[in-house]
Amino acid sequence: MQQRSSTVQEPPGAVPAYRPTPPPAWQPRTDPAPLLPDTEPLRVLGTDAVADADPALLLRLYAELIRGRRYNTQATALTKQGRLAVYPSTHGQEACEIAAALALEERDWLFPSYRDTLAAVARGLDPVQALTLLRGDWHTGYDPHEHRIAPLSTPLATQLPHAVGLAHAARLKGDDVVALAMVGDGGTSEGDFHEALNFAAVWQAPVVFLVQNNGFAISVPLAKQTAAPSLAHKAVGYGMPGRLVDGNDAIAVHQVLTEAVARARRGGGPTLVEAITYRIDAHTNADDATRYRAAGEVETWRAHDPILILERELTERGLLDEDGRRAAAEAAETMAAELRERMNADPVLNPMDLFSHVYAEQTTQLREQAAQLRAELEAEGEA
Amino acid sequence: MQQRSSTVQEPPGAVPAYRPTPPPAWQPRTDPAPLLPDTEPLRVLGTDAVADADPALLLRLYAELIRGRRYNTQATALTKQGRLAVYPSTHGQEACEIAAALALEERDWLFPSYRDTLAAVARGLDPVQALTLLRGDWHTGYDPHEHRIAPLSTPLATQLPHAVGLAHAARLKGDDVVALAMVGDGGTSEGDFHEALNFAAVWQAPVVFLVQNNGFAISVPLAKQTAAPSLAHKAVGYGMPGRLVDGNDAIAVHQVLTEAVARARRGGGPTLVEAITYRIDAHTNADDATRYRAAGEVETWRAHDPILILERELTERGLLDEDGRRAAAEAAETMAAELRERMNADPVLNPMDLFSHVYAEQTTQLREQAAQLRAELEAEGEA
Amino acid sequence: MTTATTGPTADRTAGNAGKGGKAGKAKPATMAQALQRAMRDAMAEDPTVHVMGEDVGTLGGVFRVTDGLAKEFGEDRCTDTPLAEAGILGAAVGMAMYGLRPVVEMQFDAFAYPAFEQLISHVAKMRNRTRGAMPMPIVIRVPYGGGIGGVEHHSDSSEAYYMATPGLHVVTPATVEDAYGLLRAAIASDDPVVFLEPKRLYWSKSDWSPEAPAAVEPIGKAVVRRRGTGATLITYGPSVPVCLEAAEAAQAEGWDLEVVDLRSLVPFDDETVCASVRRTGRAVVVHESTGFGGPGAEIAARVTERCFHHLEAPVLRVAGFDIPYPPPMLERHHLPGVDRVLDAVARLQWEAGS
Amino acid sequence: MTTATTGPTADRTAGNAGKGGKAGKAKPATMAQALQRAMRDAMAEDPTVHVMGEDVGTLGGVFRVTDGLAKEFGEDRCTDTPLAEAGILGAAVGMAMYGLRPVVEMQFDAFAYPAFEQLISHVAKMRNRTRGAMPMPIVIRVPYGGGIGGVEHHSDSSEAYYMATPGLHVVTPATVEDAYGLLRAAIASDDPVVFLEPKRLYWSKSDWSPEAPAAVEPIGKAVVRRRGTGATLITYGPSVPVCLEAAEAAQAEGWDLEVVDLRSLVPFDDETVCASVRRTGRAVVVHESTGFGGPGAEIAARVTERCFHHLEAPVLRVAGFDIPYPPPMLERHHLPGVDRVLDAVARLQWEAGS
Ligand SMILES: Cc1ncc(C[n+]2csc(CCOP(=O)(O)OP(=O)(O)O)c2C)c(N)n1
Ligand SMILES: Cc1ncc(C[n+]2csc(CCOP(=O)(O)OP(=O)(O)O)c2C)c(N)n1
Ligand SMILES: [Mg+2]
Ligand SMILES: [Mg+2]
Repeated sequence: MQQRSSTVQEPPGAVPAYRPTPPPAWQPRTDPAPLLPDTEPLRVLGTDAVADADPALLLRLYAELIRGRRYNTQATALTKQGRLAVYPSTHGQEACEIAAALALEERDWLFPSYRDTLAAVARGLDPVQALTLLRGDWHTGYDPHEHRIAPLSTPLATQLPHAVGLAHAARLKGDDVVALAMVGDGGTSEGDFHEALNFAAVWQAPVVFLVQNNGFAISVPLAKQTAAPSLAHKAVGYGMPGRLVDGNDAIAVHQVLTEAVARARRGGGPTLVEAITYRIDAHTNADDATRYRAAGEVETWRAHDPILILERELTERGLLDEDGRRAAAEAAETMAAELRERMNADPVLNPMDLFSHVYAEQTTQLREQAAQLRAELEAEGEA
Repeated sequence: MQQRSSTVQEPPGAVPAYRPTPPPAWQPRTDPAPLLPDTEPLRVLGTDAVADADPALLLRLYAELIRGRRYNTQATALTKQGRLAVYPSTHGQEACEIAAALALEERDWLFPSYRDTLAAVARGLDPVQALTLLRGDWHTGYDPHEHRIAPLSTPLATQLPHAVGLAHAARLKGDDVVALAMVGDGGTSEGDFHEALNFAAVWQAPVVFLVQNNGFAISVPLAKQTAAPSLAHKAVGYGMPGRLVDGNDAIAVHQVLTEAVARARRGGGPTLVEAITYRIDAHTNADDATRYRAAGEVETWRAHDPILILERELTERGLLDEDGRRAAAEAAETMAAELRERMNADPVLNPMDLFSHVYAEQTTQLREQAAQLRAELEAEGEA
Repeated sequence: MTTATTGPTADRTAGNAGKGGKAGKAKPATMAQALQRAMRDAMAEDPTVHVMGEDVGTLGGVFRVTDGLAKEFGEDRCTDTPLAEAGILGAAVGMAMYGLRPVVEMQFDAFAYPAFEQLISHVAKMRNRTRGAMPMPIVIRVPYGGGIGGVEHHSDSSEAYYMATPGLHVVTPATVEDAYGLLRAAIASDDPVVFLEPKRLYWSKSDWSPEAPAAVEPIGKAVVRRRGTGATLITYGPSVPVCLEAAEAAQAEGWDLEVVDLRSLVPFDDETVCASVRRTGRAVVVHESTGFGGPGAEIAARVTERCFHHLEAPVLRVAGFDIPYPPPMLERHHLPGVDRVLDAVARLQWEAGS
Repeated sequence: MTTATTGPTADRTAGNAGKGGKAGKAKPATMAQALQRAMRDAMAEDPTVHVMGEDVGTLGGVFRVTDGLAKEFGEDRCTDTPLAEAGILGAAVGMAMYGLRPVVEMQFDAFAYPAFEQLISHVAKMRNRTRGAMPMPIVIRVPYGGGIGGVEHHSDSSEAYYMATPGLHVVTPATVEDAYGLLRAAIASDDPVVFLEPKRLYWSKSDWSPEAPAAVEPIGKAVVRRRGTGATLITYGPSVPVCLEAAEAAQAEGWDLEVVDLRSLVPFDDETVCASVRRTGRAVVVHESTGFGGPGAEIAARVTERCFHHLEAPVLRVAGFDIPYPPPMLERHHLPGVDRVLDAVARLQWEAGS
């Protein structure tokens, strides 16, 4: 304790005229201007900028979108056949899902939310493995290290600090690995969003946060979620750049994410990207979206469909013809048929797995309980 | 579930040229410009603006600062005498503490953090009651409703959502009550800070958040806490105005807070205020600040002492003379003497209180346990 | 605890389970409807009651338990909040400070965890902290437990956390009638109540009448759902129907089982439970929550302390395994079912005793 | 669990408590120093060990347990984080995913609550979720318990929450030696360990030598701290010295008490505990945490299940009252002390039994 007598006890005498000084430690820490997002979401399709886009990339995006859409319809169909416990569709959001997957290098990591099975599949994950959680035979159906895809995160925004920690660890180790973490508009309200972005900025971790603003958190519209000018504006409060992009413009999302990933990789720190998009389907197959939104709103967004606007652009520029369309559709159909077939097979289950991975080594207690279940199963088998 | 066939299945035919449209739902929700704080913290003392300040208010602030400083030194002395378990001093931060208390009307509510006993005292709370927590005879030593001061909050930032909820409830009830919540720079990193500010903005709750940025969270300097241009810049991410003020300039803090309170009261919603200040003492009497900061830094800030700069201003303008100074010092001395004397009396303790307020009605279990303790105490008494 | 005033407390004993007390004419209602009705009636009677949470307004909650409340009472009384559980509960604390009675919905058990600090460090302690000056009449509704095929994080049984926290009441209904009565009592209580709703009973039915809700149960009273003499099954919430079924099945094997539905874990009704165990001399505690450090530990320990010389065998526990809640396709192996209850009953050392 | 390799496991039995095993020449070290040394040695041996938390760097922690680590290993290995517990633990999860072994410090027990969701929903479940592909070798150090005159929120005993969560190990040392050994073992473990440090023992001393640390204890083994024949005191952490003192005092009254220090609450060493209780026929569980739904409930319940016919009296519990932790001036009335332990021993129905 450094206890001094209060200033008031000083003898007054000749008081020097007080001239204002700024508080000693104060200095503007960074210029906020470059951190603020543009006022309009970035668009490439239909603008002059599209001329610079790589035709091969545009076609790749197109094929992936077609496949992604088909994946969504197929997975939804599987819920109706009882083959999936639940499916949160990304119909309408495919541009974000695909761009997120394509923006990353192989060594990078993807941190998907519960909705983002499509991004995982687009990154190369086997669709059946991607759907394990939603089929219900196990929680995570893949080894996250294999494709560097973290488990799909159901507790909202909790995956964001994981992405920060992983990116930070990679950087400490000298690996130029970037983590891309996905979250919904609703998820930005969680404390974990805040803490993750703050850690990322303080640590200058190589991480990119992609907020898919699809207008709703289940039934709650964005206006009840935030009063911010945009979600991207949150970035400035952490000292990182915020970018705003049309989330249905696949090439625009790809561009913004690729830039953010490159920036992170060269040590430039994290970026927050808000992609404006829309969830065409209900929240999940179990949800009834008519309870909270008008059909007209959905129709408006169908006119801004990510496939539609890319397809028109490609067609207009002569990059896509009937054959190209058919080839993409057929590839998607093949994927869907295979998925359907494989998902129609009952998964092989071993109830004893329940005890195998709780700890590295089974505790005595778990051994006892495993023995109990084994005995029960044997008795059942005999009966 | 609204399952439609994918766009790709549409027959291509004559494709209309794609012209960019913004995503349908998109519109800039608010103009961020007025939300952004000024780049320099607001100062009044020593600037032309001081001419507009009410001399009576300046003198009131002076007297309160003197009293506040004396309160800090007295409370610190009480820790050395073993009369307080611990004391987190606001030496150097008195301008914020006093201004926070004075900016509020009687019907308003103050939500202090663990450090802000002085703000509570300046609002009219009996100093002994304010120090109950730190003396250790009970947790909260006062009825919060009496002076509309919430319990001092030890878990950092957790009091912020309380302030929002209370302000919201008051507004729903039609009462024009404002809540002012205090938090430290470190506390802004907590998820509760984020969630509280977001709720406040979405609900347009009449609440003012005052961040005392005193440069440290215990030993952790601001640079390890945030990379933001300023903490006030966080406001824009919630859609509320952020204000930056010299926290040692009592009249400037008072002005910013008074404006924010008035704005909240007339339905204008919440404001985030960052006051740049400095903790001259160690974190608490138990802390050794020399482990993490240089003495020189402390000295720089002593030159910017809130009392010093106000005193000079008042003296220069002829508002304060030797007599005035003496009167303020004597009033402070009287307060300190009384506090010392009252704190030297052992508090009256009743161990049975431990069971009295856990629930509205004692459970059977607690009645049994209370009986056990009573028996023990009686046995002790006999022994 | 305060008891709301819609009627005298019904005497609920054996055989009364799952049946409406009085109104024979009523058409069946679900537990979800009874809960909705409890909130509706409380909101109509008391303007300080506010419902809040994620999707509770327009949507009526993901389980439709708050269906229609926003329409009837307005969005200020039944509010869709931003998606942040600590913020929801923290705001509720502030609202309670200003005299409101917030009823908070947590969407699923595991999504209540972000609010843990607010719950433990404020909700549970505020009354005590302020010597009674700031009571916290908050109800925290948590759909809990499994058996609905929910994916990870949608089937936790978190009651052990809340039980271990002084200052909270922990209440859970097992019948449609109790859902109404206990929730009314919880809302009327001046203390915070963690109100655990067994998800898989949401659609269970009884001929309880929403139009003439009979009794509002006081919090803290267990009830004997089935009389028996051989052993006592002590249980609550989603396991009550399992135990009643097990008791029926046990009859065939010559065991006459008593079933006690705790209804309230805190406060704990030692009197009813111990009276039963002293009568039967044997007891099994049954719950879905994991066993180790679970609710059954406290129940077994306190029953043993109080009834030691009446016990012919140790109090046994049938609980979920000590594992993270399983994925949907495996959950049936985890959940305590009739067979596992009967196995435990069989281990009650029938040879040794009376 | 993995055992680190600094030496053979010492045989610790009666009378060994609080004394260094081998190095008689060593000067006394405190538990805080032993903990610091454990981290230092682990960091020196294994570059993947990272210490992180609030004030752990420059300051060396508010209890100085991480003193000097930042200086020796750099700020990247011992990192002052922003003030956000969920963020700290969440970041640690990500670091563990990339192969690091984070050792997280929570500043005080109650300040671990903001990290509850990360702990329960991720740290505890990640290995299981991924079928072992993503282990979580994270140590969460939590200073816990009272007796230091701490103001509200600084003296919680939160072990019941962690015990009830499958996937976590819960470990707590009572001696300087164990502080070193158990923390080394915790850091070496591939599973997450909630490492509870009894604050008021931070400055307790022994002639344990930081220069030649003897044994690294495996996690999961209880130890008999004092041999006796009349009854077993089952305890851990801050209550171990209390029980040893009580056992001494009991001698005068003719009771020969055995004292078992659990050291690990999860996994639980049924073998050691039950062997002792079967020998003595009577048991009292002693801990600071509140009693209702507390650790003692599980301990009493499982000991009774396993040793029922060896018990001359019910297993009794001496615990903190079921109240929020008291303010400093009243805490002595709350904490289980020697007298309360002896009172419980007296109630072990000595007339009735052997
Ligand atoms: C912590 C937490 N709280 C609540 C939920 C329940 N829940 C699942 S999805 C959802 C809405 C998410 O909205 P948003 O973040 O916008 O993502 P979207 O569903 O639109 O992709 C909610 C509330 C959850 N999964 N986790
Ligand atoms: C949730 C929580 N985590 C940790 C602490 C321990 N703690 C007490 S004060 C403090 C630093 C607070 O710094 P700041 O918010 O800047 O306030 P200041 O002390 O500077 O007034 C810490 C870490 C706490 N009280 N609450
Ligand atoms: Mg959304
Ligand atoms: Mg500070």
